[in-house]
Amino acid sequence: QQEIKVGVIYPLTGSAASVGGELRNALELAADIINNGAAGVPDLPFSQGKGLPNLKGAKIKLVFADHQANPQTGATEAERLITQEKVVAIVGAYNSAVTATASQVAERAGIPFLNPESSSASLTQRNFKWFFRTTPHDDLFVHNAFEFLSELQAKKGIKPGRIVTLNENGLWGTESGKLQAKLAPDYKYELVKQVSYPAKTTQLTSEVQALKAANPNLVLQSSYTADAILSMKTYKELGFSPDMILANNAGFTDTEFIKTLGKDAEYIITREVFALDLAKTKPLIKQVNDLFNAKYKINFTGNSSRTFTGLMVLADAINRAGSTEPEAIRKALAATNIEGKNLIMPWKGVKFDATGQNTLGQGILVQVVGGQYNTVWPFAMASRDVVWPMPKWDQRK
Amino acid sequence: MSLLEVTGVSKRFGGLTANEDVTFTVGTGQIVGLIGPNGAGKTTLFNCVAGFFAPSEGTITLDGQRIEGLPPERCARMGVGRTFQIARTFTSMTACENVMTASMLHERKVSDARADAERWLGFANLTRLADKPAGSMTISEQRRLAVARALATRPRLLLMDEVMAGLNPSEVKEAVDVVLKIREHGISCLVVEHVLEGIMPIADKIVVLDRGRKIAEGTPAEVSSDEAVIHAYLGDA
Amino acid sequence: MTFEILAQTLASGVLIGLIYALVAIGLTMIFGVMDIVNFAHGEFLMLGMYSTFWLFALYALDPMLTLPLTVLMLFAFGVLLYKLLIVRIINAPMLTQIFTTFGLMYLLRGVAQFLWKPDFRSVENSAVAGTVKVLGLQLGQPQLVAGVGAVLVTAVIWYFLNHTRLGAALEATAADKDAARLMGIDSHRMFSLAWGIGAACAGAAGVLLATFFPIFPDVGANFILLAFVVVNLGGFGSVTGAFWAGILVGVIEVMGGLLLGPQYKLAVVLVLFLGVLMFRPQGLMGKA
Amino acid sequence: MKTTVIAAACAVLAVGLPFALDTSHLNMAILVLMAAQLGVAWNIVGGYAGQVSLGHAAFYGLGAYTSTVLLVKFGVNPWIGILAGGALAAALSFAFGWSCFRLKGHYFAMATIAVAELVQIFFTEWDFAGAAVGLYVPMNKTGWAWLNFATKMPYYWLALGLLLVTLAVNFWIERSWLGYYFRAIKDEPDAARSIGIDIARYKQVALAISAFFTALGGSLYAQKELYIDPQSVLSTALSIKMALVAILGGVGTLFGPVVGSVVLTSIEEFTRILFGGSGKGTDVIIYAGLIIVIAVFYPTGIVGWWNNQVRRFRSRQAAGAKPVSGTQAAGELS
Amino acid sequence: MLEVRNIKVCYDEVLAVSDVTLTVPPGKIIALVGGNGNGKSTTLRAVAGLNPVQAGTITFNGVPVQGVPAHKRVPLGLSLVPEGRRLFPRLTVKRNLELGAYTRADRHEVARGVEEMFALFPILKERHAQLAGTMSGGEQQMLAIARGMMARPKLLMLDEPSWGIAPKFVAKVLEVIQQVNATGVSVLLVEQNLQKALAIAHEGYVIQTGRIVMQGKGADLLHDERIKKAYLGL
Ligand SMILES: Nc1ncnc2c1ncn2[C@@H]1O[C@H](COP(=O)(O)OP(=O)(O)OP(=O)(O)O)[C@@H](O)[C@H]1O
Ligand SMILES: Nc1ncnc2c1ncn2[C@@H]1O[C@H](COP(=O)(O)OP(=O)(O)OP(=O)(O)O)[C@@H](O)[C@H]1O
Ligand SMILES: [Mg+2]
Ligand SMILES: [Mg+2]
Repeated sequence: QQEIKVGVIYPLTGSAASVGGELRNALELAADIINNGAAGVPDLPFSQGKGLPNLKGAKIKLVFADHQANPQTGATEAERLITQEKVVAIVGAYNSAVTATASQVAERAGIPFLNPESSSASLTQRNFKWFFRTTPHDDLFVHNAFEFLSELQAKKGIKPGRIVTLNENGLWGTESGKLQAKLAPDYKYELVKQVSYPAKTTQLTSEVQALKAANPNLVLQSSYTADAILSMKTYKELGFSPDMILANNAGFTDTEFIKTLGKDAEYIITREVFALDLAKTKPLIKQVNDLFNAKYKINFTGNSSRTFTGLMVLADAINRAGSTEPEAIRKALAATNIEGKNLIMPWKGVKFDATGQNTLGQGILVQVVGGQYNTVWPFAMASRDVVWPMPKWDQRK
Repeated sequence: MSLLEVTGVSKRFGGLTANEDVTFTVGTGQIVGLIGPNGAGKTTLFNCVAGFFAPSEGTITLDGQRIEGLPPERCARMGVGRTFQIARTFTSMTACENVMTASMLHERKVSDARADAERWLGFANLTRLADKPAGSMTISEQRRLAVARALATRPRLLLMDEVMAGLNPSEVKEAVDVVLKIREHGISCLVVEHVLEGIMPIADKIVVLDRGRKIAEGTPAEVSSDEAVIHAYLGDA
Repeated sequence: MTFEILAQTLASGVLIGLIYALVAIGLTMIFGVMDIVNFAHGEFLMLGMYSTFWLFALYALDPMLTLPLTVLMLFAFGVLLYKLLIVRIINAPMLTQIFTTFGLMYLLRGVAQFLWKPDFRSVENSAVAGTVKVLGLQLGQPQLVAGVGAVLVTAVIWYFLNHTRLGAALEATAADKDAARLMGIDSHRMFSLAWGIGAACAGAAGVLLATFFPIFPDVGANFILLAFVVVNLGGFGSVTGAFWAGILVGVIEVMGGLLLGPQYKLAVVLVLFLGVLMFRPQGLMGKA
Repeated sequence: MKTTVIAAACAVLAVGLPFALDTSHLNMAILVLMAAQLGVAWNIVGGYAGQVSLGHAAFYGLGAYTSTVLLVKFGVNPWIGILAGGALAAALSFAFGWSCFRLKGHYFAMATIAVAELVQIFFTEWDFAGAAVGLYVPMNKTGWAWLNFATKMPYYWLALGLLLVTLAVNFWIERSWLGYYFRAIKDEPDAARSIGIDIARYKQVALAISAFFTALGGSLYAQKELYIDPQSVLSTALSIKMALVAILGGVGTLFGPVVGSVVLTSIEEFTRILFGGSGKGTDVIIYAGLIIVIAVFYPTGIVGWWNNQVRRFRSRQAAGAKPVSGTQAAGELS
Repeated sequence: MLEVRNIKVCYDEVLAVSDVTLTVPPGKIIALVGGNGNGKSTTLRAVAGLNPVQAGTITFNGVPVQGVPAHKRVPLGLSLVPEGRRLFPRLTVKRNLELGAYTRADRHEVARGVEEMFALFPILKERHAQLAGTMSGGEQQMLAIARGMMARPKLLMLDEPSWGIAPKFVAKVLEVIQQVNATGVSVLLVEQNLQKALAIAHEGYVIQTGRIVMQGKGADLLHDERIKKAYLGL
């Protein structure tokens, strides 16, 4: 029986190792389902059969590599996976900067590179032939945020007046901040201040003071875990209470976020790509999450669900290609057309455009209420109404 | 005109005056001894002449050119060589390489510098130690090496700070011979020394400092019979 | 910009500065006595934080209760580290020493990840939490306690160094260990003491930080650069220097961030640092 | 005799190696050469002149950014861009030296970190150069004219060539008056001044040469990996790695950094390949553990250790274990 | 009191002392003389414990001490004033003195000791608050000797105490040594000022290339023709 080697490059050590571990688990689950099937997930492709049917039941074998959040290491590992391990495709690499260099190696070697979760918009502006991204990118996410605000205004008559942005000053935060600045006027919102800070900071006092001085109604925030937690604590300490904090995923969806902050995490709204309460409209989510939870004692997050989906999409393409020839797989990927109902994501489906970007992806927004993430947008999928405005710190119980 | 003219030099460290209004000269080809009790300010004066300190007041000229306040490397280029009270040899180099480095002020080519260095090592009776790493030489060996190194910069004036300390009488004699040889080369010497057997017989002139001030100047014989000098320095023994 | 905001920012700057001071004091101790720059110092801090976390998570012991325990453990860890590793590089070139402590930094991070996973952790609901109003200023309780702790620790160490026989012996060892041995001072004991105290200081800072800062294997990286700046600015080896420089850096960082834009807050600190060194190459209170 | 044989063997190895390796191993060989080149460049100022810089990433990043910005924004050929980067880095080294050289020992080392961090902050905020988002080197123009290749082999020759040039410069420095001056400055700066060495100037010379070659390495990185951002070409971790390579092999020795690079890169790559996939941090533990072990057992670096062994062996042969003789008294005593 | 038997000392691979045997009887001044680099300092360092001995024994008051670390030899009564002074340059003069008495617990006694030293060397009293590192060479030497005596040793070893000292004080230093000796402290003296050293020494040893080649009463050695020729250049 044939084994199909798929290379996987993630940050398994270093500062992003925490995420890397989750992603690894998600991929292992996906591979396990593809290879050995799983009960109770009828909508999930490959869940019934064994292996890839068009390749005589060939099994997916994952070859993991650690890029330590270092772009050069990412490229080196890509090179090794391709020439040493002879992988037929690569999945990776979470950190956008590493995805940039590693996919460059795959491009030159002519090996498909499937990127399930890097959000830098620039990645699909390179006109690569072998690069495919299933997740929506920052551009879309920022659009989503403003669409949400417009709809909120149109449907519920809530209009946030003054908007400020707060973002970490790395690749991701900076790109998000810039897009927000660009789109705010398009949607006719007033952006009164932009504040950026280094993610490895020890305190956020001056940042919060600067925000406070701007007296905003709404904060658009892009932070990683440690700084997201720190920022919330500083908000409370300095009594900074805007009407809404609309965060951009990452730190705000880390498992530790609610756990650490407890009640202080309440009412935060954050962009997501995934939420467990979506299971109400899409049972597949719960079914697969149960499998995940049974195996690793953790729930899916936006990152792990996307990575899980990434491998599913790749497996689907390899299966349709009916071959392990890179060119055949690439063609199959380009022709991908998966329906939303077969995904655990709240997407309309997966279909790549000429740049390799999935055009059917979509973000959602969740709000923390009662210690849970509740989907609040798109309104069609919402499980709760938006709480607006956030109660002031001193008025909370 | 004298080679070195020190005129009215004072040097203060915060509240402490290490040199006060010191004036003397060193003629071409002269050996001048600079003596005085501990803490009299001899090393400080040295440092002023060699550019390591800028005097608080006064002027220093070498061959008519003002040198006070110039950085040490400029002083060295103008012809002031020196040794340190605590020998500061380049410990990662051999004795020969130490001297070569100094020779390079004039001989950029390594082979020429080596030949030059070997000459100076021979001059200071150090040929035997040429290939010994300076770091594993005794303190007194390092002092002699420092003399050879200073000579290799071809100074017109050589400042020697206590190079005879820690030598036994017969070694002092050797050292004295070296100093005389240096003078034969037309190099003037300003020598700080407590080992009077080493300096008194050869000095053309002795300058005595006490608490920063010059208290006497003259031939060795004059100085050693000077009341003030005996009282402050030589002791009544 | 209102007066209230400025005053509030200043207060926050002083409080975080005191934490920097506490981290830096440990670093400057080790440096002062041994001339070794401990790159792994941020990891001592990390160990202090984890110790607090586990005592809290497993036995529900409040950080303020476990402070003495953690400080002791870190002290022992510092001594052990000295005896096992540092003792072998005392006479090695400076570069080798840098290399070793650098390796140690990676090692401790790796071990922390191995043992405790790379996840972010935190101590929830400790006895000190929330904020208090002092003179009209809103101050985080944990930060306040941490600040007071930093002042106390600094005072104790300062007294120890300047007014005890052991302190003098430490300084003597620092100056010339062979000469110190000739005075009857056991230099190895002094060195282990320096490592012990250095690590203990970082441990204390770790405990205090754990009450309001997330805990993860790489957390030391957030603090180490600033700690180095503080040690330098204060003058390598000077405890009082580190104390004042810590506060100065904290204040400059938040004020600079507020006035020039937070993205430049590190830049402001670094420029100040380089500027000061230009006029005082030995740091504010270092000895030439 | 012996050295010629060794040199010939190395030459054959260097030329033959790429033909014997698959792409991935070839890539690793390139990494070794690139890291070695950086170590050799660092060694000029950090090893020979003893000015321990932990801020060399500033030069590396400046090289990478100069050639990339020129190429991306102005279409300038990278050959020119690389030289421009080198020149700019050498120019920056003057500001660097001006602000740091009056400091000694650890103060100097820390100040260099500060300067490099400032450069990193500058590029992180500089929108024209892509700020934190970074810059992509376009892949469309390939070939020697554009220093951009679809295969790895040309990068190997580039890295090898650059390393050889840097080594040649070091070789020349080591044997010229510059080398002696650098070592003098390292050992005893005051004494160096007393023999007429303008130490500020020569430290600066060392730094400028070192900065120039470090920048070339940075440009090569950009051309090879095709993407740069402040994090990957300007971080302090990178500065430290350059120093590590040299220290591990032996500071102030010609081939030390080369040996250091071979050892360090191999440890790094193999621990990661063998243990990195586990996600438990085992690779880091082993990597760090090995670094510590090497530091403790070879405090003067591998080449330094070897030189010591040779020296000891020779001196034992020469001296025949006779005691060293002090000054012989003029007369015989016993 | 001190018995050194056939000791051998190396620096790395270099043999510095190949065979030294000497005895310091209680209450005596013993001089160890020899040319540069012949192993005098190394011998003293070995006795003080700074250099390990490769072979031979060192017995102090009947106790073998060659395995005892340096800092534990001080309380036994061994004190070395090292070559090159080795002060603590960043500490004040007073603190340097106090550290000399580190092994003595009684603070009161220590304070008295300091006063005694001040009486002996008035310059130290005058400069008691100055940092030792900024004192002149000779001033530092006096401080070093005073510091060595602060430990109240039974055997005081001095490595070239007159080194860099003005003539007036050389006599003074030797006087001090004799005074100390008069209080019952034995002295092992390395000194280049041969005449003066041998004049005050009860007994002298001559060391050459790491071994003892002559031994005798101080005055006898001083008048020995070979010594005169070799070391005094007469
Ligand atoms: N950097 C300094 N700061 C403060 N005082 C100093 C400094 N350098 C020297 N002094 C003081 O200046 C005085 C003169 O010192 P100097 O070293 O010139 O004496 P010296 O004549 O060379 O004595 P010696 O013969 O003992 O070497 C001394 O009292 C010394 O303590
Ligand atoms: N640190 C060291 N490393 C290597 N060799 C050394 C070291 N110190 C001394 N030596 C060597 O040991 C031998 C004896 O040195 P020692 O210092 O005991 O001589 P000394 O008799 O005290 O001479 P001096 O009169 O110059 O002080 C010398 O040959 C010297 O080169
Ligand atoms: Mg002097
Ligand atoms: Mg000696």
